[in-house]
Amino acid sequence: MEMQARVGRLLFKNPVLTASGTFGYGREAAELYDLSLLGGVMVKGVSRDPWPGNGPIRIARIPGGMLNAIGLQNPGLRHFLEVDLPFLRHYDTQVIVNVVGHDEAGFVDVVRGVHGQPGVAGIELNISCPNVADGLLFSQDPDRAGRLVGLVRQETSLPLIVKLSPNVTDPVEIGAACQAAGADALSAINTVIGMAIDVERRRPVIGIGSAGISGPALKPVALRIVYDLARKLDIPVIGIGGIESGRDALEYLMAGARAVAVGTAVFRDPLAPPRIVAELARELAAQGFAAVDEAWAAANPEARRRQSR
Amino acid sequence: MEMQARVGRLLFKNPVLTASGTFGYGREAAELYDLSLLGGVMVKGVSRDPWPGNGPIRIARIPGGMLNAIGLQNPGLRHFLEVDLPFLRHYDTQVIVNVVGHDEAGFVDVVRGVHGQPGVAGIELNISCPNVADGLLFSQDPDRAGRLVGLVRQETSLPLIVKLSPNVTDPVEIGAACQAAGADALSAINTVIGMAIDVERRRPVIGIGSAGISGPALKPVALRIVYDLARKLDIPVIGIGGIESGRDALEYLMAGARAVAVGTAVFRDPLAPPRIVAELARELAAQGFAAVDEAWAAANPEARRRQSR
Amino acid sequence: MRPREIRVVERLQPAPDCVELVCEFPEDEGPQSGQFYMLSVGDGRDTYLPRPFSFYRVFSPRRLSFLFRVVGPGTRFLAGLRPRDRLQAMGPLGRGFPLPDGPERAVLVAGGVGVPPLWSLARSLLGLGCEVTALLGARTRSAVLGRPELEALGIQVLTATDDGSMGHRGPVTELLGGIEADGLYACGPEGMLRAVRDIAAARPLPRTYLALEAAMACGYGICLGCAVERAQPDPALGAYGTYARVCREGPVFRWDEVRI
Amino acid sequence: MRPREIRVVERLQPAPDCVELVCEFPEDEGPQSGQFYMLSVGDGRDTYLPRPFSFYRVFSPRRLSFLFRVVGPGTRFLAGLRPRDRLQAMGPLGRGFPLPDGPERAVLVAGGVGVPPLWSLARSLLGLGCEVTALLGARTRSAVLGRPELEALGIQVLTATDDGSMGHRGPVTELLGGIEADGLYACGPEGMLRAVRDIAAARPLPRTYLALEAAMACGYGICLGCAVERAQPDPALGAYGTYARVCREGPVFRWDEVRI
Ligand SMILES: Cc1cc2nc3c(=O)[nH]c(=O)nc-3n(C[C@H](O)[C@H](O)[C@H](O)COP(=O)(O)OP(=O)(O)OC[C@H]3O[C@@H](n4cnc5c(N)ncnc54)[C@H](O)[C@@H]3O)c2cc1C
Ligand SMILES: Cc1cc2nc3c(=O)[nH]c(=O)nc-3n(C[C@H](O)[C@H](O)[C@H](O)COP(=O)(O)OP(=O)(O)OC[C@H]3O[C@@H](n4cnc5c(N)ncnc54)[C@H](O)[C@@H]3O)c2cc1C
Ligand SMILES: Cc1cc2nc3c(=O)[nH]c(=O)nc-3n(C[C@H](O)[C@H](O)[C@H](O)COP(=O)(O)O)c2cc1C
Ligand SMILES: Cc1cc2nc3c(=O)[nH]c(=O)nc-3n(C[C@H](O)[C@H](O)[C@H](O)COP(=O)(O)O)c2cc1C
Ligand code: FES
Ligand code: FES
Repeated sequence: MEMQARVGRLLFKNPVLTASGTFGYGREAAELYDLSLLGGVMVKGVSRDPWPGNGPIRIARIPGGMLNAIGLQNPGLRHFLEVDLPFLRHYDTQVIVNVVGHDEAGFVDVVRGVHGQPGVAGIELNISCPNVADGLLFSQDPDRAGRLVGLVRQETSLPLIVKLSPNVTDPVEIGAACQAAGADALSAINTVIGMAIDVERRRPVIGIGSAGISGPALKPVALRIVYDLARKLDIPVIGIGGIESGRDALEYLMAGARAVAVGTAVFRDPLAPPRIVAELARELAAQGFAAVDEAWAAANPEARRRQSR
Repeated sequence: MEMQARVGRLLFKNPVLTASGTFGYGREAAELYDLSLLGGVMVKGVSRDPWPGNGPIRIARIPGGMLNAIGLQNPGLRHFLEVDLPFLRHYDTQVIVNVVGHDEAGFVDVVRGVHGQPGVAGIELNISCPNVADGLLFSQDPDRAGRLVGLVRQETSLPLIVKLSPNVTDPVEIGAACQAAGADALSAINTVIGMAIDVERRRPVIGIGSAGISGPALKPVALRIVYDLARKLDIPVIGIGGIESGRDALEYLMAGARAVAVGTAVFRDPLAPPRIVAELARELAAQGFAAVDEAWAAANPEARRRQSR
Repeated sequence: MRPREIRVVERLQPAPDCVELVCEFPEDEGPQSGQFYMLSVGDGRDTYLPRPFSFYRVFSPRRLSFLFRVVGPGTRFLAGLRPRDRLQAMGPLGRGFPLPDGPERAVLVAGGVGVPPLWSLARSLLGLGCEVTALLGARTRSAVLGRPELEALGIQVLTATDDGSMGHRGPVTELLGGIEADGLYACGPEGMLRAVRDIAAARPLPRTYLALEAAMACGYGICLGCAVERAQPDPALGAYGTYARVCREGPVFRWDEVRI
Repeated sequence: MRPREIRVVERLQPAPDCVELVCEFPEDEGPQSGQFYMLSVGDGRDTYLPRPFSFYRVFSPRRLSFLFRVVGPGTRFLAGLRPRDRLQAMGPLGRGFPLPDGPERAVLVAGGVGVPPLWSLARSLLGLGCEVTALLGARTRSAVLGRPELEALGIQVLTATDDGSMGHRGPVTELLGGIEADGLYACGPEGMLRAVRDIAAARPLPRTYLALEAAMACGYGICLGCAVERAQPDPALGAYGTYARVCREGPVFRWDEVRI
């Protein structure tokens, strides 16, 4: 099976990545399996300065998934460059740095700091975290999204992926603005905003109130957004949301994703990412494909037509 | 237990209604239990002319729920007035007529036809169906939503409920526009757009491609929207989404809903609505409440503060 | 139609991936052949909705069985049930096979797991003095379902398999070539039903009935999920009449009532 | 730490709503008292995430047990397991109780289902020559867990119940009043842990350790879901150091390391 996956300028040995925030910076997963088995890794969001994250409770269980409101707790750019990136360089996998900021300068500073560092394959701009104040600012308005991408674009020639929010009226409009401003690829999706109520304590379960939904419950939402992005835009998409099997990954490829990232599933099965690589190879064969590329948009005729033009 | 629930001018004997489209016009449910047990019923969307609905496949199973793309198949206003409404008049429950249209005139004509008919307690404007062309037109733009509500408002003094879509950047903005235009209440939420892929057939499972997500998977999305509407606006809200137990209903009341409607759960348990009425009474007692009113917004301090002003 | 709890009393395994659950109902049941029940299939992530199943054999007024192949989470759950386990059943639902007014030459055609609604039909037809023949089709020998059970009723059973490992090699509908029939009753995959419909049109054989399947959420008529296109919409219904509900107007339709 | 399949070999029911599952691990385990495992709890709608459980008794290097009260869907699933059933276990996880350098007077305090991490701790402390006393608190007599199991180790066990139906009437921490201790090891509800912390501060009793709980998604440090506020953040970490992970830096903390 030809497992190579191309996402614009990015070439992955297979189309299975780990999603940001469910992999840390790789240290814990590396205790469990060889990270070189993965197509790529998207690290936990990195901000210029260390961020504390939100107070507890940060997590709740919901039907078919979970809520999280971590609030992007992270040790900051310097720690990432000095401690985490050197660790990840030991592995033969593509490292995508997930970047967060409270404002444009915050994003730009991290991108500047990451640019030119050996071992960084690309950047993912997280403009879609629902769990920090202003976290969705740049993902809900095409002009602001485009402006931010444009600013970042000036700072780096690295492949630039923009992570979209499902909490918008029209994700395609935002995606188009990112593309126009110079993004190389889109990743879809970040979490949907949700809430759980603790009846006994008479308050939301999550400390800050609302939080992001992830896990299998998210898959239908994400599949539809990936499908729409692929059929309406000419920019490669990385599919994210509720992927827990090779079959799920194949559904995303068929919907129009060029690669996928595995998130919440690693909480249920820490070995999920390498398992999904193996399962996907079998699923592709079972459906008569000889290469990942062949499955692309197999269920999305408009996307295929668009590409063949 | 004092079960009465007030939603603006509407008074329900208890806060449990059936959601639109999962109850037909009551005939099938009436074979199973006495509809007079219900606080109210929201009937399947009624359009001016009969609508065919979408071609198959209209339904798919997803984690924690289902997808549907019925496309508002319904026999039209005349059939409703001549056949369905007379049937419902036999029961001591509040009948809310769910109204749909392709354009403003379509909505207005149905409201005109329904106004003044005995046995209609209120109108629910379904501006949020994701499964017909233009179905979301009026729910994704505050100006259009407000205009439509204003036009309809001129036609009827009946309590007017507007059903909101979760497929927007800011549901509160739309809700505020509806309130300003004269809506008496909001119902939240209609389905979230989603998709399932059939790997073997290499196409979306649903005939028209995307469809609406309902069931338990929707509950966290809906709870958060209800919570936000209740804390930011001064208009009563009916909570809808994944309710399948008295406990779920109580969560909605605590989040800030004045009443709830039960949808997809009736597919799993046809007796769910009357069961939930009974369960809710027990849950309220277990949490130390003596009346439905007391539980209102118990988990939403901002909403309570707003009301006490 | 009503929901109630039923109890598994016996679990049979007529083929490697097929299970027959004999269930005890709380009261006497008298479903029509071709009617079905919505069975609860657990509390799992992918089993929120109940699943439709025709009843299969009738052992007593309170004892019916269900026969199914394990194809997904719902049937996997059912296959894991054991005697004394309980489940919810809503039914009987839909419109079954209409019986002829008097004796006729009746031919039943089943493909795949199509035999369930036909077993009790065969019994009823025999009771009316009909001459009954059953044609069973499957991929391969081990997948042919219901043969001994139908033969036990004393009717003629012919088989067809794709690989020729049992009976005729080829589609089961090819067996119809040499058979005289007044009434034709079919249940199976869509392709097979289409072939039966074409034969009904060509002979013509007006008393041909097809038991359809469709994705279902409720099974009792309120979700409108199980649409099938009507061949001749009722003009009184306008555009509303474009589709019929498989769960309520069906699952059994006369061959010319629907477009499949 | 690694994920693997374990097998239930025995199911005990020490109290009406409590179950102890004795499990066989594929290889020798040597967890520290206070460490825990993430156990898979089925494939249900509300059981996507695994649930954290301390190991309880150690019967052999491959045979550990888990003790829990049924409080929700996860524990309901576990309570339904029977000998020979399999489940996934990820662990051992976290940092357990630090042992003293030599013999000491050790007092263990458990509230509710707090006894699991303390049973093996008692054994280890006895091995070091410590004098071990266990204080068990619960709502009522039937909810007192672990008494015979701890007594079987040969240590003194005192009890306290809210309703006075067994031992002292009142909070278990009131028993600490009359007891001399060099080391204090506590596991139980938040209110109890706070009371223990206050006693540690007042006496003072520096060797006081608390086993915390927190909502967890992963249990192995990658989700950052299990935050607890640090009392003295490491200045080198900046704002990042505001919170510690209960699953990685804990679940056992010295009383003055965290704000609870
Ligand atoms: C009126 C009626 C009566 C039925 N009677 C029987 C019966 O007696 N015995 C029996 O074995 N089955 C019967 N079925 C089909 C049965 O309902 C499905 O096999 C079952 O719902 C599958 O559930 P699952 O969760 O195991 O699989 P799912 O995960 O739902 O489906 C597994 C696979 O089967 C396919 N599939 C699912 N449902 C159907 C369908 N309706 N038609 C074709 N392919 C489908 C899916 O596309 C998928 O590939 C009947 C269906 C209807 C509508
Ligand atoms: C490190 C660690 C070790 C643990 N060891 C044990 C053990 O040995 N034995 C044992 O019985 N339990 C233990 N727990 C708690 C156990 O994980 C929870 O009881 C379990 O997750 C509940 O799952 P559930 O699906 O049954 O209930 P849920 O539906 O998840 O919860 C049911 C009720 O319990 C409450 N609840 C859930 N989790 C917690 C929690 N962590 N703290 C307080 N209340 C909670 C919820 O608010 C809810 O009201 C431990 C927890 C941690 C973090
Ligand atoms: C605990 C947790 C932390 C997350 N942190 C980040 C993050 O730092 N940056 C980011 O872009 N996405 C973050 N996400 C979102 C995931 O990367 C992913 O988009 C989302 O969870 C959907 O995928 P899943 O259903 O496979 O988890 C986080 C998700 C979870 C559950
Ligand atoms: C099969 C089906 C048909 C529906 N039809 C309508 C409709 O006609 N009008 C409407 O306003 N909402 C309709 N809805 C949306 C429901 O009323 C409800 O808002 C939604 O399903 C969420 O609630 P639930 O999770 O309890 O089902 C429909 C939902 C389903 C599942
Ligand atoms: S399955 Fe719901 S109407 Fe037929
Ligand atoms: S539970 Fe995930 S970091 Fe602790």
